Order: sequence, then C-alpha cells, then structure tokens
Amino acid sequence: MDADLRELYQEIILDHSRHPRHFGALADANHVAEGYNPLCGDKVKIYLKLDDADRIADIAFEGKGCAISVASASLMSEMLKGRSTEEAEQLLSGFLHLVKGEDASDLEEDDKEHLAVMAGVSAFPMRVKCATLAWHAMKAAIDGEESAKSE
Amino acid sequence: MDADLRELYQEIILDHSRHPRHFGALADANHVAEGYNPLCGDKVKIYLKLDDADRIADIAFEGKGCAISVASASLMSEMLKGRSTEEAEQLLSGFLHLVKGEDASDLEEDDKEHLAVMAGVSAFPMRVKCATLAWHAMKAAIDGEESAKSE
Amino acid sequence: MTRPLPKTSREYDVETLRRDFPILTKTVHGRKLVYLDNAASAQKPKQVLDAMTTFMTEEYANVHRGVHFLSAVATERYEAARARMQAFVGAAHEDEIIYTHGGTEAINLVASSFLAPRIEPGDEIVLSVMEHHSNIVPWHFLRERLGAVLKWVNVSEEGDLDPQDVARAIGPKTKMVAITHMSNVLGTRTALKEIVRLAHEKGVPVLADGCQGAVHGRVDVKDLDVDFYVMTGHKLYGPTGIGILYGKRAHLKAMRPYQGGGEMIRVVTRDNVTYADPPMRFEAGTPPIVETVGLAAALGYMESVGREAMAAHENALARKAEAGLRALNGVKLIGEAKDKGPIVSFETIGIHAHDLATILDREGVAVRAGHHCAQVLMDRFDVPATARASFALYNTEEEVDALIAAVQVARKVFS
Amino acid sequence: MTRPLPKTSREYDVETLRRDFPILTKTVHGRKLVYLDNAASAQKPKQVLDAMTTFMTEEYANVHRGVHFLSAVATERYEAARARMQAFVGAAHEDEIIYTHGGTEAINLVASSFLAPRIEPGDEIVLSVMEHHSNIVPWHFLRERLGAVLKWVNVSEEGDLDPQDVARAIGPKTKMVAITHMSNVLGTRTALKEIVRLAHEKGVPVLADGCQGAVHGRVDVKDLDVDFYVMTGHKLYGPTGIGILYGKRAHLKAMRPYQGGGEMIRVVTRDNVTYADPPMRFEAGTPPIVETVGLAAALGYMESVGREAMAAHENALARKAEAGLRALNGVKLIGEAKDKGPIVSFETIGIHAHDLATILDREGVAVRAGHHCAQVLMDRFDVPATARASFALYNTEEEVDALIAAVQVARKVFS
Ligand SMILES: Cc1ncc(COP(=O)(O)O)c(C=O)c1O
Ligand SMILES: Cc1ncc(COP(=O)(O)O)c(C=O)c1O
Repeated sequence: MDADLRELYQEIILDHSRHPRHFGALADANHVAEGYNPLCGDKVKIYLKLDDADRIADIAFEGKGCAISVASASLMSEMLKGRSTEEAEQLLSGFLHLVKGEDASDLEEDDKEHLAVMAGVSAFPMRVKCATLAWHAMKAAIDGEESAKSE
Repeated sequence: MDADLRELYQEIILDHSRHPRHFGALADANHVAEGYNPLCGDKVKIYLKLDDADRIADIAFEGKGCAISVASASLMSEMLKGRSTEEAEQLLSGFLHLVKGEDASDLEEDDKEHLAVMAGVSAFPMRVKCATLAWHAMKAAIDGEESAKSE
Repeated sequence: MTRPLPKTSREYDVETLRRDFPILTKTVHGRKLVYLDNAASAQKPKQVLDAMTTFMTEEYANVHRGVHFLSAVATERYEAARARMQAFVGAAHEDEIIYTHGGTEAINLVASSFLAPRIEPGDEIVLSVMEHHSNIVPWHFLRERLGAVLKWVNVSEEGDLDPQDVARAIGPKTKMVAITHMSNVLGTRTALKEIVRLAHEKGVPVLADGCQGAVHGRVDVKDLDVDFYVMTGHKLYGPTGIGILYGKRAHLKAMRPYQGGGEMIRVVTRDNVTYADPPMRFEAGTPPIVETVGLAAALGYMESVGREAMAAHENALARKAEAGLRALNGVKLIGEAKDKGPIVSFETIGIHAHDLATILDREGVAVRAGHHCAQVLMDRFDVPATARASFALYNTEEEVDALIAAVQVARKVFS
Repeated sequence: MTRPLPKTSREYDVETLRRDFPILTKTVHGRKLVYLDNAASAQKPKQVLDAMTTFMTEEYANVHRGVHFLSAVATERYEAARARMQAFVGAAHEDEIIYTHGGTEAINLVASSFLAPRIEPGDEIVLSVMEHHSNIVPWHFLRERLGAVLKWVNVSEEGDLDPQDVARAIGPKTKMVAITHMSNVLGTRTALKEIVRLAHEKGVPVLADGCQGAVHGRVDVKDLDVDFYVMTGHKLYGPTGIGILYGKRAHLKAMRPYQGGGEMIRVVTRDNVTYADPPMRFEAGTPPIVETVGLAAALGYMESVGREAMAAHENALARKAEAGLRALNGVKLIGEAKDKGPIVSFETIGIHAHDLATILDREGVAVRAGHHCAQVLMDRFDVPATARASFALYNTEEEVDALIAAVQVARKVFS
C-alpha cells in the first residue's frame, strides 16, 4: 500500500474516527456553530462553553463525515479544553499551516507533536477541507457566528 | 478583378439597383407584405394588386438594401406583372433553385434567360438571402401574411 | 446528413478504441489510470480535439455576422453541427435544436421561458426524487419566486420509478412533469415513453433530462413524443461549455426569449424590441461556436462506434462490477432497478465514501464520492454520500477487476 | 500569481507574433487573408490551442466534484485561471470573478440577479445610444416584464459621450447605469472612471460593458471603482463559450442566484434550497472548464506581448487606415471621437456596406458589414449599415494598405 495512504490513515486517526472523543451535544454550551461542506455533505456541529475569562471550559461536537473530518474534530476537542479563545485561534492557524503542508513553526512543540498525526493530509489536497471543517466551525462558534464554510 | 465578382455585379444589376423599376408605393394595392433581414437590416415592402382572377395586375416595391437585393426586387417586379399567383409561385421556386446553384430546369426558357443575370449570386452563399428577400415578401403578400423572413 | 450505420455486428474492439483517448494512457500515483468517473464527465477522443483545433486554425470566425469567407465557412460548420444533433435525437426539424451552454442552462431555459409565464401560485411541477440538482433547483426558483409547488414521485427501494406513480402525482394544477431519462446515481432508466403518454393524457408537457440517458442509448424524440429533451456535451465525449435543448417546434415558437443580446433579435429600438424566430431567439450573443463543432465530432464518433454496441459493452461492465461488489462483504449496492444503465453506486459499511475514493485513487481508480448533486435522493436512501463507478465506451474488464481489487485494499486499510 | 512585465521597451515584432496564429497564413479566394473582423471575434494563438489540447489530453475531469487525482488537477487549473483573470482586471478578491459563458450572459446575469429584484415600475436604467444589443436587450426585458424605463444618453456627431450627459440622465428613479467601455462600432472609449464617479455621487451603480474595452487597454476595476465589469473570452484571443463578470464583493454577496443546478447550492431538500457563496452561487452546472484554461492562456499571451504595446500598435494601424480612407473620395468615417480604439467604421457613398464587404472579401480582406448589433446607434446616425475594419495585435501596415486598395477596387466596380 501507498506510503502516503498509510500516513493518512494511521491507526490513531482510525481510532479517533471510530471512537471520537467529546462526541455529543453539550447542554450548557454558550457558543455553538455548524460547519458544512456542500461538496460532500459532511456536517459538524461544535459546542463550546466559554467561561468569563474567555477560556474554553468545555467542548463537544456532533456530526457525520469521513474518517479524516471526524478524527480531526475529535483531536481538536481533546486539545482545546482549558485554552483561551486566543490560544485556540493560534492553534487553528498553526493547524491550517500543517495540513496545507506549509511552515507550521507557529505551533508550540507540544501541539506540533500532538497534531503530527494530521500532517499526512497535506499530501491529499482534496481532503484538506475535511480536516479543517471542524476547526473553522470552532472559530465561527468563538466569533458568535452560526455557521462556517469549510474553507 | 475576380470573375465571380464581375458576374455578380454585371452592368444590368448595377443599373437595376440604381434605377429600380416599379419603385414606390402602390395606392390601390390589395396585398402588401414586408421582408426584413435582421442580420443586415435590409428591408423591402412589396405591393401587389391582384385582380379577381388572381392575376398580378400591378406590382411595386419600396425599401433599402444592397445592390443585390434592390436589383433582385426590381427584376422581379418587371417579370411578375400580368402573371397569375400560381405562375408567380412557380417562378419563385425556379428562382430559388437558380440563386442557390441548384437545378433550375423548372424555369421556362424565357424566364431563365431573363433571370440569368442573377445566377452569379450562387457563387456567394452569404448573399443568397439578399437576392431572395423581395421574392419571399412577394410570396407572403400573396398568402396574405404581413411579413416574411428572409429565408 | 446521413447517419453512419452502427457497427453492431463486428466485435467490439475496446483496445483499438482506447487509442483514440490519449488521456487513458496516463498513470496516477504510479498506477495505471482507471477512469470510472464518466458520469461526471467523459474523456474526449482525438477526433474531437482535432476537429476543434482544425476549426480554430483553418476556419474560425464569428457566425451569422459577416459576409466574408471565414464567417461563411464558420456559419456553415455551425449549422451543419445542428443538423447532426437533429439526427442524433431524431428531431423532426432542425429549428427544434437549440444550442445552450450545458444541460443545466437548457433546463433553466425551459423553466424560465416556457414555464414561468404560465405559473400561477399553487400550480404544480412533478419531479422524481432521483433528479439531479440541475433538474430540481430551476423548479425551486419557480417555487421561491412564483409560488409553484413541487410534487415528488418516489422510487422503490430498488430504484425503480413506476410511471403510474407519476400519473397519480399529476393533478389539475400540474403544469409540467420534469423527469430524468437515466438517474446519475442509481443508473435507473425511466420508462420515458410511457410517462410521456400518461402525462399527455392529462394534457401536461414533459421535460426529460437526458444528460445521462442520451449517453447510453439511442434517443428518438419523435417516438418518445417528449416535449423537451436535454443533453450536455461533455458527457457525450464532447467539449465543455455546450448543451442541447430539443423542444417541440410549437412550444419553442410560443416561448419568450431567455437571454437578451446579439443575434436573437429582429429589431431593437430605444423603445421596443422584437425577437427572431427559434432557434436564434434562444441563442443570444456569440454562441459556443467551436464547441458545436467539437460536439458534432463527438456525436459522429459515437455513431461510428455504434451506439447499441457501446451501450451493450458498458452495461456488461457494469453488471460485472455489480457482481464483483456483491461478492464482497460489507458492500451495499444502491440502485438495482430492472432497467439500468452503466452507473453503479455503492456504500462500503464502515468506510465513508470519501475515504474510499481517496484510497481507490491511490490505486489509480477514479470514482466519484459524494451526493452526486442529488441530495433529495440521498435523503430518500438516508445516506450522506455514495461511491459511484460509471462506465464509458473505453472501459475494460480489467478495469472492473482493478476496481474490485481497490475496494478490497480499502477494506484492509479500515480493517 | 505574478504578472509578466509588459515588454513596452523592445520593438514590437509583429511578424514574429503572427507565427503564433496559424490561421493568418491562409489564403481566401486565392488572396492572402487580411483579417480585419477582430471586433467580431479574434483569432486564437497556438498557445491557447495548445493549452486546451494539453489540458484535455493530460488533465481533464470535472471540477469541484471528485477527490480523485484528475479531478484535483482540473480543479486546480480551473481556480488558477480565476486568479489570472483577477490579476487581469485588478480585482481585489478572487471571489469577485464569476465565470460566465460569454459577455452576453454576464450582462443578463446582472440584469436578472442584481437589478430585477430592485425594479419598481417606473424605475430607470441609463444607457448610451452606442450600446451593443447585449447591453440593451437584457434591460429591455426589465422594461417588458417589470415596467422599467430606459433612458438614453446621446453621443455627439463625432461619437463622443459626455460624462455630464450621463449624470444629467440620472434621476431619483435611476437604479443602474449600463455603459460601454468602448463602442464596437465607433471605437469610442468612454470616460468610464468619470462616469462611475458621477453616478456614485448620485448613489447609482454602474455596469461597464468591457467586451471591446478590455481587449485594447489595461483595465483596473479598483481604480475605475466600477460595480460590474463584463468581458467575453473570444475577443480576448481566447475560446468561445466563456466570459467573465467582475462584480464588487458586496454586490455579489447580496445577489440571488441566476441559474439553478449543480455546484451553486448549499443544501437542496424537497421543500427548500439554500445557496453557495459567490462565486459558486453564480456558476450553476458544469462550467466551461476547458475554456477557462484556454482563456487564462490567452490572457497570459496578451500580458507577454505587452498590453500597452499591443494597444499602441493597433491604434497606429487604425489611425493609418482612417487617414487612407479619408483620402478617398466618397468615403465617410463614422466615429471620430477624441479617445478612440482600433475600430474603424465607414460608409462608401453609393455602395451598400454588404456589397462593399463582398468585394473586399474577394480581395482577401475580411471586414464586417451590417448594424453590428447596434441598431439604436445606426438609427442615431441614420445609416442602415456600416463597414467596419477592426485591428488586432497581429495586423500589419501592409494589411491596412490592402484594405485601402480593396476599397478602391469596390469603387471601380460601382463606378
Ligand atoms: C461591445 C460589445 N458588448 C457585448 C458583446 C457581446 O459579446 P458576446 O457576443 O461574446 O456575448 C460584444 C460582441 O459581440 C460587443 O462588441
Ligand atoms: C442527470 C443529470 N442531469 C443534469 C446534469 C447537469 O449537466 P451539466 O452539469 O453539464 O449542466 C448532470 C450532470 O452533471 C446529470 O448527470
């Protein structure tokens, strides 16, 4: 099998996609936004609970999609809990660089390691939107918008 | 100069175009129709006076157009006076064959000779519509229609 | 225009035909390309590319506009192409063939120029749930803007459409039936002639979306008695940017123009405008001139291959693919209609269609994954997306094997 | 995307450029072809044909639809072409570039999606009398269907358009100014920036028809501040079947879709439909994919020749032609505006334009004769038709001489 493919569908990605973390609705969310990719029909809904200091006190997501989009949402939800919205946006920016195969040196070392499993997406330009769908929805939720485009 | 051109713009054609016969309106016309070629803007209006036996007792035309269309209308008006509408339609059919370079043996010898000056049009497919404009309008007039298309 | 005889009798020599399609020798990701995305768009034979290139290097000018030589030649080619398209669908008159810029535009034209002026709020349009968005959204416009009501006809679990269900959906307020000739997802070929007969019994005109149907079988609009028939060039082995609308002469003559511009007018003044007769009334502006020449070459190519022979070949491949997929565990076919063309949609349980398509692509196999511009149908079958393999005149049995093998690779990745 | 530097400094080597246009070596009626019908449509350089052929033999698939390799490559080419078109007109954002099927469709799109929903009976649209039918008839539709009123701005005997006359025509009910950037008959280049400034002072948006203007000079929509700018591919040395609509982002975002179909939607259900953002909202169905690649190559070609250099060359030829025609007895130029592009219309007294064009054609000289889809302008100058010679980057001084000599032949025939 193709090395790029093995990189893309690593065990940990498949695991996240089969057993997504923080999956479901969040009853006490105060920021909610949807992401939708009209080209493939993939959908994700992000629930955030921001505290008074604009920190992500809790996070969850729902939706259906391919392995990449579900795993990416799951991974994101793991990483964002406890961060400030500003940090979340910085992470988003670094993540976008990473999956597009651009210079991702704006990522903290720890985050880079954690996100490394998503780097394989950069070899699949048509799948970048799958990987970023949940992240854009997260940003929309922070900004108080109802929905995000996939790109 | 090109032989086809010389054939097209014979002296007699130029003469008809400069001094069209039966040019003007016909006060006692009982069949009138217009021909219009939207591609070039040429216009012709045919006036017929049909008698009780459906003979063309009188004919006239007005309009503006290129040398070919005016000469063709003029020639037609010369030839139709006194003919029955049936004869006129036969002549139209033979004329169409002639200017399209098809077999025009359905024309009477006399008519063929008279119309021979128009045969040069067949070498100029883009100009056939100019030559036939007045003739189609004549047919429309006989049929009691208000206007004819160029083709 | 004489129609070349179909070569049904001789053996179908797919390897020879493949040589006409230079792109098929490509490799992708180091694998031989296996192009099974033909329902999205077909590849084009050399004959089409050559016709377009020759036209642009020898005979090009704008049409209907000049008396000069090139303009005359170009106009002749342009109108000769119309005659070929007339023959292709069996239309009675050449002026029943309208050049459009695609199948989508053709349907929009009918919705806007034929139907819109006849719609009163509450009037109904009957559609099947397996229509392509191009045969849905133009009618939704009439709902949004004029208060029309869309009436949906369901298909069976297998994907069959019962003509009687169409007839039952027609009521006193029905102004149009718009129905596909072949579903681009299920492959279902509809009983179009019967549908038309039933609709006409109730005095309702029928538009058929032939964007897939015309690719995979002979079309005879006179025999079908259909009011409008729509095709798109790029799926017929022709260029992008061109489509064809067949319309019955009486309808076309009664229709208002669609777009305004050059060549579709009779007289324009400051205060008024009058319009040319069909087909020119509907061909505003400079038409897709080069594309008509390319499409005529494509239709000529299809005739020379033999349309029946093509269809038989394609269907055999599709049936083989279905058998191969059925034999795998955890693969579900979507669309098993009795009369089916060479389009095979399926789900792989536990693998999203996009992941599947990505893995197949790495094996060189190009299929489409998604909703195929048929979200209403996806809802009907309650799937977010399917994978679709669709077959063309140049596909082979080995390519079917490659598809099945690639699906097995995907199952291994996700195992 | 970097824009190649215009080569204004080096000598303009027309003979070398001509080698890029295979059709120019043709003979017609035994004479060397002298193609002066460029305002109707330009010939296409090899670079454009090659780009299209290569794309169709190496990289073709439908766009935005598949995850497979060819689909990814095709989509990339398709969107890269958009970036080139953005650079060509100096648009601020890539999503301000809408692909259409021609200039005519672009204007119809604006009339239908932008203006129609804002028209109350009695609302006014300001046009000049020198508009092409494509920039008249779509507005006549709004008159016929919605009760809009067309307000006409005259031009002077020389063919100049006074921006103040446009401003004066704007009243409280004016909803749009639609004006050409360059007349396809008179060659007049309008003071577009000034017109836009005056219209905006009164809060009225401006659509500019750049189908000719963009061919003969650099366009900067940001500097012009124009609301909509329209171009057509086949006059820009590109393929038929493609046009471009530039629209300000804020306008586009607020506009309803034009045609319904695939790729322009967000969600389609039985009861509802929501739409994608611009530009896709306006690109229903399979777009003219191959044509975008061809047009991008054409624009690249123009940039590499140097747009200022091209324009200077063309204008020099036109001025030489005008001088030659003026020197003949019985020839009357129509259009002698102060700011004029390389389009020369004229009447030969005693010879109808069609007869003239036929004779010129036999001399190998292709000009256009007729109303040039500008009947309102023909009425203004009270002529049924004019002859028109229009110049492209590949025309030569010898070709101007051939034109003048051919007009003399015509005068001899009719003497
Ligand atoms: C000034 C002008 N506007 C609009 C058009 C229409 O362009 P198209 O016919 O390519 O749609 C033309 C050319 O025909 C033109 O010259
Ligand atoms: C059944 C069907 N109808 C309509 C269309 C629309 O054709 P186009 O996108 O070429 O306009 C397609 C293809 O996309 C189709 O498969």
